[in-house]
Amino acid sequence: MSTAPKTWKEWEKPLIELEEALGKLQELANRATGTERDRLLEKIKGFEKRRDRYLDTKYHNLSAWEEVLLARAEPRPYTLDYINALFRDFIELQGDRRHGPDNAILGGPAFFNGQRVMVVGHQKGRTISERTHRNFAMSRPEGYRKAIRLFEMADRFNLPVISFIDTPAADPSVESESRGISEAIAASMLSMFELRVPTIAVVIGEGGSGGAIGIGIGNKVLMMEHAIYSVIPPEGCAAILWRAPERGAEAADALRLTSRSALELGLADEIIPEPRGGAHRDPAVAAESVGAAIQMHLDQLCKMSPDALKQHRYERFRSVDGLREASPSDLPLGK
Amino acid sequence: MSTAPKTWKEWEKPLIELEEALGKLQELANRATGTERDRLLEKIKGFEKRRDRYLDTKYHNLSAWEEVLLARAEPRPYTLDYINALFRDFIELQGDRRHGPDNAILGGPAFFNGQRVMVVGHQKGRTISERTHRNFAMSRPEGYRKAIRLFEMADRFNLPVISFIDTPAADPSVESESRGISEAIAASMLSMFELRVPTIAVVIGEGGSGGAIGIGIGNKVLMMEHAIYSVIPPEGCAAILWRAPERGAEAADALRLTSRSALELGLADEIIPEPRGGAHRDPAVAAESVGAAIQMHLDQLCKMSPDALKQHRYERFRSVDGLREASPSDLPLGK
Amino acid sequence: MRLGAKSKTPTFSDAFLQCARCKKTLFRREFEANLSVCPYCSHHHRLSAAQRIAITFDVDSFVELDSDLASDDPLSFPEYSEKLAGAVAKSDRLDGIVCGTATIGKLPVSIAVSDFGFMGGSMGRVAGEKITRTLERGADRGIPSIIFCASGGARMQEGLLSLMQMAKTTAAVERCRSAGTPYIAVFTDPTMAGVLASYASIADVILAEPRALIGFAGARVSKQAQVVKAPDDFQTSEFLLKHGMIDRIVPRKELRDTLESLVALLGGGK
Amino acid sequence: MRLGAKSKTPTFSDAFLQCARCKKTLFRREFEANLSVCPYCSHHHRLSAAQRIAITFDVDSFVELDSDLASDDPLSFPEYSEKLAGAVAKSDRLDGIVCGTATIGKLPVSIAVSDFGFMGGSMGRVAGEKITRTLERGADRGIPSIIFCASGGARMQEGLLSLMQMAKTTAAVERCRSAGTPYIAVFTDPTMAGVLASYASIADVILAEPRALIGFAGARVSKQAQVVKAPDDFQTSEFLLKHGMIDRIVPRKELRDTLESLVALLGGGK
Ligand SMILES: [Zn+2]
Ligand SMILES: [Zn+2]
Repeated sequence: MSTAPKTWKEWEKPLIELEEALGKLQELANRATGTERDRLLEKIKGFEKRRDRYLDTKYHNLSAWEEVLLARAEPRPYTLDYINALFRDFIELQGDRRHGPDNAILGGPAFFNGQRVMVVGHQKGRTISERTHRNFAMSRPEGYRKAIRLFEMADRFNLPVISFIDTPAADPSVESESRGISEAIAASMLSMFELRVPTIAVVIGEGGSGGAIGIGIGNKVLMMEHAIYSVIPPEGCAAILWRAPERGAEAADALRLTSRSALELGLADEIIPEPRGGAHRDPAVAAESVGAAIQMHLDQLCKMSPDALKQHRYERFRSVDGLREASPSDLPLGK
Repeated sequence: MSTAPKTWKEWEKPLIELEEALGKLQELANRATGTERDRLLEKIKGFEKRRDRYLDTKYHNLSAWEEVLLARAEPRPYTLDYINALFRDFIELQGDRRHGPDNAILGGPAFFNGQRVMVVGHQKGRTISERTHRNFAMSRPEGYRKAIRLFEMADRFNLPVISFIDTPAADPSVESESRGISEAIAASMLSMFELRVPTIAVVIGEGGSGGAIGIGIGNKVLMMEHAIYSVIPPEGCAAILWRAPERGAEAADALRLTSRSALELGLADEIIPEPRGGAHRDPAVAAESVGAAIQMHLDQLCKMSPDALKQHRYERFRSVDGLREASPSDLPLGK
Repeated sequence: MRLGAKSKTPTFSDAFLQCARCKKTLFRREFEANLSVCPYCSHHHRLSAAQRIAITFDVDSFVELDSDLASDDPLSFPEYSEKLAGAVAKSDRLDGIVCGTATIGKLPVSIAVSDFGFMGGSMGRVAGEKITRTLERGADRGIPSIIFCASGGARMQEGLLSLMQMAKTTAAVERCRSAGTPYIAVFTDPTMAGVLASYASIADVILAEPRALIGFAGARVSKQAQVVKAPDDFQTSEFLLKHGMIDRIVPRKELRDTLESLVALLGGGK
Repeated sequence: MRLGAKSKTPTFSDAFLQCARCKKTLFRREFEANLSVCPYCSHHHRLSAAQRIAITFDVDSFVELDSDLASDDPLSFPEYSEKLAGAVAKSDRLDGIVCGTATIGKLPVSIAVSDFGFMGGSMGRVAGEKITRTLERGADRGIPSIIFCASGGARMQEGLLSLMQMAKTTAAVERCRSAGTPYIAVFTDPTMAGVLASYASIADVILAEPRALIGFAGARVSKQAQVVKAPDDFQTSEFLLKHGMIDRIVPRKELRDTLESLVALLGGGK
């Protein structure tokens, strides 16, 4: 476990070499003619097959820790990438009516396949200045309070809510505590439970504990294939349990934080498959899959009455851990 | 008008002299015997009559400006005085869940004549340090947001709302503006319009513009005899209109800010009579009158259904200015 | 309709005028084509209600309502009747609020536009009544309401009756909420005091034009109360955005499109 | 009931103990008569769930429910089974939350008390379930719910299942709101992280004992994230009161009366 990678780029190394080789072959092929050209094209096909095989093998067998690194990778599509690809006429509304704007959570009404919806999501940044501007997608209390405003508006105007989750955690600074980050997260969840419109939460990257579930109360909770969802960052878990933050890979395994685990545990409703090699290799295809999944669930949910939607959401989270009807005999330690 | 008093103490001067004389007579009478004693007691009676006559005459004929000065007088009973006199088991709840406590508006649940109610009111201070602590009863946004919490709680738990109004104005500082004092006042009014429990607002002293009406959306709006209710402080009005803040007395007249004017204009529902010479001369009697008035209106309102209460409040403020059904012919300038 | 019969832009001569902010000389034609925004410093000059309606809503879609509601002088307040008569004569209107119905992107909306030129857009009984009717029309007809704010605050010459307009208009906002009809406010220069502290601040969506003056307390009151020094952008659109009180600052040339999208997105009724 | 069969107070000897804060030596009898509050520095020492129930609710009124719900190890998390077995053995209880019904001032209430002694009061599936059932009982029976919080946060050994308890318990708070039944939370030392950021912070009324540690982020995380230096009272009851997040700080000896009044005042059901 001491050989656990530190970044997703480590396992992309062979890939980069392969693709460099591919590039050179393509150049040669472009200049070649006749059988030489045919030979080169054949070789290219072979290399492409090897690349695809590598991607297939690797990306279907990532360790939990590798999934963590991948979920955090900068080239992955972020909330605004999905909004741009899938939504039309998005109008960001910024006011929390309390303190100020929050750039780590954004939201507003938009058209999704012609349907009026409210979209809310964490937003990461790619460049250093973007990341700072977005506070690394760590929302402060005002982000959740803005989200509450948008949820309530969605309820009044009958707009389904789509939320995109992608945050390492809520902002844990002194300022955030001063303004009640805990209350803001709890109140945001409470507000989502009160809604009488469909809510769909999509974990697109990092589902980081309270900061994530704060906008995650969906009638349906979907996860991208390479997204994670965890009660604590694995490094933090390792630090607390073993006083060894470097044992994050072990903690990642133990925490069962991958999309597959979440599905198995019944905590996610669907995994959205990503293109070969991850969403960042083909964001357009990734967005298409996300859009299709949202549309499918939206169609189902829109058939339900407002009261039924609220009750459905309650039932979903009430029963999610299988304990609702638990009696002593259900549980190993029960007497 | 240049001889307008600067403080309510000016017209109490003759009174103070009278009462000093009374005190001396009483002392003499205590030491005297026989006819001398009878003579002194007779004299005392005479002095008391004179005092009462002075109080009756003066306090039934105060100018608008004198009403302003009296409404602001420190010995007048404040919200906590009424709470202590009329309510039992008052538990102040301080959190606005956003920024911090506000000492200019306080509130919490209490028993009123055995009935569970929510009481909210502006609170002034008497000593310099109390006044500073209470921010001169000028509430900041958090005061109104705390009030909203209490109103919503009252609605959930079916507690009638009693609000006591006594503020020169909402706090106009840079900090208040930063945290949205305007939004807070408006949202507080909005929240009161949403309530499905009885609401009774009592203007006990200064009803200072937006700061006052922010917690003033009562099914019934009562005013103490010597309370005022105004869109702007008369000094401010004079400053804007005539660039002469010293002409406050004139502005007070023009603004029609006395309880009698408010009743005549249909903007107050009842005037609560004060003891001879004002509430401060006998706070216990004043509180008794306030309590009786609240109880009477509460009894009436409690007969109404939750929906009817909300509708009643809407109708009251919708129609308060007589314009609802206005057509051109109703108005002098109409064509 | 007597919309803007006598409305004026800052004058210099017939063909030229001077920017109120940067003082540069501007061609009137260019200036008006640019929606009265200075091409040099992008200062958004005040618009009359008529101009605002013309540049915002679908051509010829505006139907004015309640134009015959006239302010009067309920308290016999000194000098008020004269001032009112003057404002009426100057504007050829009976009040500073112009309201009615219109369409935007072909969708029906209930609208009100405040004209700062009419006694500083101050809110008396009639202004409050027109705002209230606008919001109620939105609620009753199941269509969005759009209000352009421009006001110094409550009209003190109507005393407590003006203060009551804060409550009355707020009650009307509650009707929109109950009906599930959207209410969009646009803060233009200036949006102050009793207007800001009532119906304006509790709109579902709040847009503001750049650098508009927006605040609770008049500059004088505010200065007296200042313990903390006011920041340079105090009581501007930018200050309010920074403090979460509004949703977007929208340059005038994008305002129409933004409103059109919002109306389409937030829809009408449940 | 196995309430507090093995509960302990800070030991020194049988007759004496040492204040955890000022380190003064205290007579155990006096200390316990004083509700485990130091008579010198008024430090409020932690109480076991059994002690808490004994000093708060009407004598013999507590009926424990759901005591047979036992934590298990759904993820086969390293070392968790052993830790859990240890906690169970030490406490002779199956989980850190003790819940059921009781009366206070003769009025019925649904209650839950967290015992920090059981794995730091951390919230796993069973703790979340017991909190949820407590709130649902309040809603279903139309009686107030009272929850004494004491927790380091979510129990990470149950992974995402623990995180889901934040949502589940919040859903239960929503049930109380819909039913119109009051929910009162009391923050005791410590109330942290996943517990604070879910059901704890959205109680109708929040009381806290003096100087309790209350916060979102653990000290380590918080320190890393600090741009601003934390004030001395950071993450204490006093800090939260100062920022409007709680309603009152109530010394332990007044807590019972305050709760009794609140229950009588806020009543049950609509
Ligand atoms: Zn210019
Ligand atoms: Zn001590």
